[in-house]
Parts: sequence; C-alpha cells; structure tokens
Amino acid sequence: MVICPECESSVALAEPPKVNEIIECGDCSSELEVLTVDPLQVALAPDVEEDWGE
Amino acid sequence: MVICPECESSVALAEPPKVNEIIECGDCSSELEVLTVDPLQVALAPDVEEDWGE
Amino acid sequence: MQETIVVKCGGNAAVDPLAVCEDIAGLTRERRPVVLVHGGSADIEGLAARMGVASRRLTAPDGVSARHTDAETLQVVHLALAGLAKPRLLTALASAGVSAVGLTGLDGGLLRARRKTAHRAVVDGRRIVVRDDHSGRVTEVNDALLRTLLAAGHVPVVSPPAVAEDGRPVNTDADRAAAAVAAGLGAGTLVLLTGAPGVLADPADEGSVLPVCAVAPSGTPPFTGGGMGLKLVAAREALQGGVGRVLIADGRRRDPVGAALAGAATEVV
Amino acid sequence: MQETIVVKCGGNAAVDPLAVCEDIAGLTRERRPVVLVHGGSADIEGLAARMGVASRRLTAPDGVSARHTDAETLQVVHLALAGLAKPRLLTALASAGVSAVGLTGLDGGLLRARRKTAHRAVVDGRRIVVRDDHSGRVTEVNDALLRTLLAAGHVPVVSPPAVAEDGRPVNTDADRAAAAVAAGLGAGTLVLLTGAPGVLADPADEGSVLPVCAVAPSGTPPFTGGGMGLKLVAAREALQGGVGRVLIADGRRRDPVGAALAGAATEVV
Ligand SMILES: [Zn+2]
Ligand SMILES: [Zn+2]
Repeated sequence: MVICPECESSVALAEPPKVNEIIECGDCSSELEVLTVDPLQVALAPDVEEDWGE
Repeated sequence: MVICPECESSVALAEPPKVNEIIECGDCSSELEVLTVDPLQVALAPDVEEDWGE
Repeated sequence: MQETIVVKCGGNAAVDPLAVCEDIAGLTRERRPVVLVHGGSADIEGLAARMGVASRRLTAPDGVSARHTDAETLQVVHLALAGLAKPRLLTALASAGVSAVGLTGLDGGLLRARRKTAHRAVVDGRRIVVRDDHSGRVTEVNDALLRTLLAAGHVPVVSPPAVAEDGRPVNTDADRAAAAVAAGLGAGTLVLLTGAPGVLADPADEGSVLPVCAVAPSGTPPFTGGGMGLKLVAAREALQGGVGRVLIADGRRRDPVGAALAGAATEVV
Repeated sequence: MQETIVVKCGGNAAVDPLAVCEDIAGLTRERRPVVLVHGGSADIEGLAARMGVASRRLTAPDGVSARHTDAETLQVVHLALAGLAKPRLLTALASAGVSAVGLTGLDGGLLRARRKTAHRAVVDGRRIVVRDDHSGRVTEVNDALLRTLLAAGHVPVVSPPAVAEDGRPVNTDADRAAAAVAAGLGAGTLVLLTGAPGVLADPADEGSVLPVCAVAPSGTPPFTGGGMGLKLVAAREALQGGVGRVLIADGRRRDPVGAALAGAATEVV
C-alpha cells in the first residue's frame, strides 16, 4: 500500500510492484508511477503527449 | 617456367606460384606479376607510387 | 529561385534509391532546388542484427507498436543512417551528376527536437512509464543552412537523428522530419515515396489508389495501421506548415518523383 | 575575413576532443574561420571488433605496415567516422556554442582522391601485388563548399573517406587530408594535434621537443616510424601547397589549439 500524493488515500499495488509501473488511485483516479520499490515510493505519472507511434 | 613479356627469356617461379605474386626476370630485371596460375600467366607488375603508409 | 521540392525516400527497402537519384538529377538540371530526406529501417535492422543489438519494440496502450530507441539503438540508428544509407544516396547522386551534401539533424542544429521524456507502454499486461527512450519530435528546422546549400547548387541529403534541448541526439520519424523541412523551406511540393502506389482505399488492393485523400485538421487520420497513418500525419503537418502540395507516391517504380509530380500519386488535402 | 585555421585531431585516443572543441569555440568567437579535420582509429578498431571484421594490416617491402582497407574495412571506416567520431565532435562543438557541419569527402565531392589501384606487400616472405585496397591520396579539395559554410558562420568537421575517380569511396590518411584542405583554403595555419608534445629529438623523451623541424622538399622525412613520419609528410604537403604555418602539437593537454598557436608546438619548416 502507498499513499496517493494527490488525495492521501491508500492505494493497493500489484505484487511485486515494478519500477515505472502505473497504478491508478481508486479514490481520485490520479495515475501514479512507481519510482522505487524499496522503499516503495510513487509520484504522479507524467502526462503523455499525443503520439502517432513515432 | 614462364616467358618474360619484356625480353622473352624464361623465368623460374617458386612452387606453387601464387596469384599476385611478384617475380623478377633474371635477364632484364623486369618485375612480373602472376595473373593466373592455371594457365600460368604473367604480366609486367604495375608501377608503384611512393607511399608513406597511407 | 524556383519552388523547392522536398522528396522523402527510404525506410522501405522496396524503394529504389537509384531511380530516385536519377529523378533528382533531372530536377536539378532544370535548376529546381531539391532536398532529399531519408530514413533507413532496413539498414538499421541489418546493422543492429550484425552488432548484436536487440531490436526492442514497445506497445502503446492503444495497441500501436513502435521502435524503442534506447541508448544503444540510437547509436545503431545514427551509424546506419549516417554511415550506410546516406553514403549510398550520396554516391548514387554523384554518379547522376548531382553535388549532394549529407546532413543529419546535428549539423548546424538542422533538426531540433523535443525529446519525449516519458511515454507509456504495456509490458506483460501492466502499464509502465518508459523513460529511456531517445526519440522526439522535430520542433524547429535550421532552414538557413539548407538555403545556403541550395543557393550554392547542392542537394542536401537529410536524415535523423535530430538534436534535443539538452544537445544530445534523438531519433525522430523521417516522414515527419521531411514535413518539418518542407514547411521550414516553404516548399512548393513534398513527395513522400512509399512501397505502395499511394493511399489505398483497400490496403489489400493496389488498384484502389485514392487520387485525393482528405485528412481532418486534428485527430487520428483515416487508414491508420502500418506506416500510412503516420505518413498522413506528416502530410497534414506539412500542409499546416504552409507546404503547397503533398503527394504520397510509389517509390518502387521507375521515374518515381517525375511520375508523382505528373499525377501518379495520392494528393493529401 | 580573418585567416583560416585548420585543426586536425583524433585518431589518437589520448587527444581530448572536448578540449579541442572548446578551443575552437574560442576561435570562432573571435570570428576566426576554423575547419576541423578528424580521423578515428580507436572508433574504427572498436567497431571492427564489434562487427567481427578482421583488422588486416599489410607490410610494405620497406617494412612499414599499414591498414589494409578491403571493401568490408572501408565500410567500417565510413561507419565509424561518420556515425561515431563525427557526431561526438558535432555534439561537443554544439555544446560549446559552435554551429558545426559534418562532412566526409563524399559531400559535394569535398575530397577527391586517386585510388591506389595496386600496391605492394610482403606476405609469407613473398612479394605480392595488392589490388583490393580501397585507399588513395587526396588530389583535389572542393574548397568552394568549405568557403560557403565558413562564410555562413559554420565550422566544417571533415573526415575521410574521399571519393575516387570512379565515384566510389576510398579511405585516405586524415593528416594528409587535413593538409590538402588547408592548402585548398590557403589557410594561415594548420595545427596537427597528436599524442606527443610535438616532434621529439628522442622519441623516448617527451622533454626533447624540437621547436622547429626542417623537412627536405622530397624523400623520406626525418624521425620516421610510428605516425610522426606521415605527419611530417602531411606538413610538407601543406607547406608546399601554400599554407603559412604548420604546427605539430600536443592534443592531450588543456587548451591544445591555443597553446599550439602560442608556441607550444613544433613548427615544421
Ligand atoms: Zn488519489
Ligand atoms: Zn625479362
């Protein structure tokens, strides 16, 4: 479990968590990126540009 | 044995002869290059430019 | 000076570079300024295999897969484009009597790009953020360098990589780079050569070439899938950048550029 | 326009390209036209090993050994110079604020060479004629292309290969290419950077640098063996081509070009 940096809810992760994995906060729908797994740290995932496969 | 194209003397070769090998005519000192070994053909070896290891 | 033509070839192994170079020679004899933009996916893949660099592809959340340009792949891309594809075109152009000058986006800051610092992919069913991708989108073209070379009678032969904000090289799509070059030069015509006779109404039927293909000003273009969707995006970017005419045409035939200019092509509007 | 400076670096892994590039940036800020010529033997050897291309050397009848540039080696040379060494220099120059444009001898016919169609070697004690060597000597420089780029404020970054009479690429010695470029431009100064503080009276003693080294107008230069003999041949060719001053200087130090211009060098006369 980690704390959503946006709304402070608890968010469950798949086991084992993976670096760079994206999880969604069930409460506020923020997308979070796993930055490190030991210790477990998350941050808001970066916005992604429109992308045509380049 | 081959015939020197410059002076028509007979020239002896090392055995077995090698393509691109250079031999010298004992009579006229021309340098001859082995072009083919079967049939055995020689021609005057090309002049070589001054060269500093380029 | 006459209207500039930008031709994009390569990437597709089916495109005959010699035929393209002969056509370009014909145009330069008429004093038309021409820029050739090229990719080289066959060279990239061949060299990667030879150097033992694994080709990695990533699948985006929408299912589209794209080359993952990690640091090692970027080096292979640079080697293959600057050291294999470009010399082959320069040699072909020279033998057709054209003075050609090869450039990548690094030369004189020719192609400046914004690096995609993060994008998304799906790996083993889990969504991840990819941060080691060395690719980006061209945001600026040093058209002054191209104009200098064109004015001196040379044909610039341009390819990725581009250079990012941090000064480091990044891979970029060659069709879209061609569009940016054409827009930067205010080119009259951009010809995108491909391994098909144009945009097909039915991808399985080469007889179904559309003479004209309209692309909406934004959003996913029609006929996506394969490389054509991206070509239409590039075409749209060129038109929005002020290029007079964008043609998608067959690079496999004789006289590929001449035929395209004469109408054997899909004009994107 | 101020007097042009041609700097040759690379080949020797000991030369620090970043320091060279910073010096060049300083010169361009003073509006001095500069051309950088480079080799890249470390890159060539590394890439050849990686691609599994055997480095072949030939021993000439006089005992001097030289790289045998067969077709496969020529491709590795082209790849390494255009795809590894050159982008590294372009990136370093750009980060020092210099607009640099990379060129090989193929660009605009920049370096035209006469291919050595045949030369001699000793293999297993027998003399042979070698005919598959893709190397040659620069006979002509397209200085107009260099002048166009210099006038537009760019630093041309030049390397082999050159282009032979038949339009195909050939490898050529980078020091002598630099001499030909300097002569073609009527350069004021040619600086040949190397992995020693200059020409040494005693090759084992770095303290024995000669301030001046006289080279006879023809024949084998003094201090042959290793790369220095060939550098002296290049220096002589530059002087005979009208270059004002030729300096052989230490590429390993900070401020390598500035120090050479200030006198820390061997001047060849
Ligand atoms: Zn939340
Ligand atoms: Zn004889």
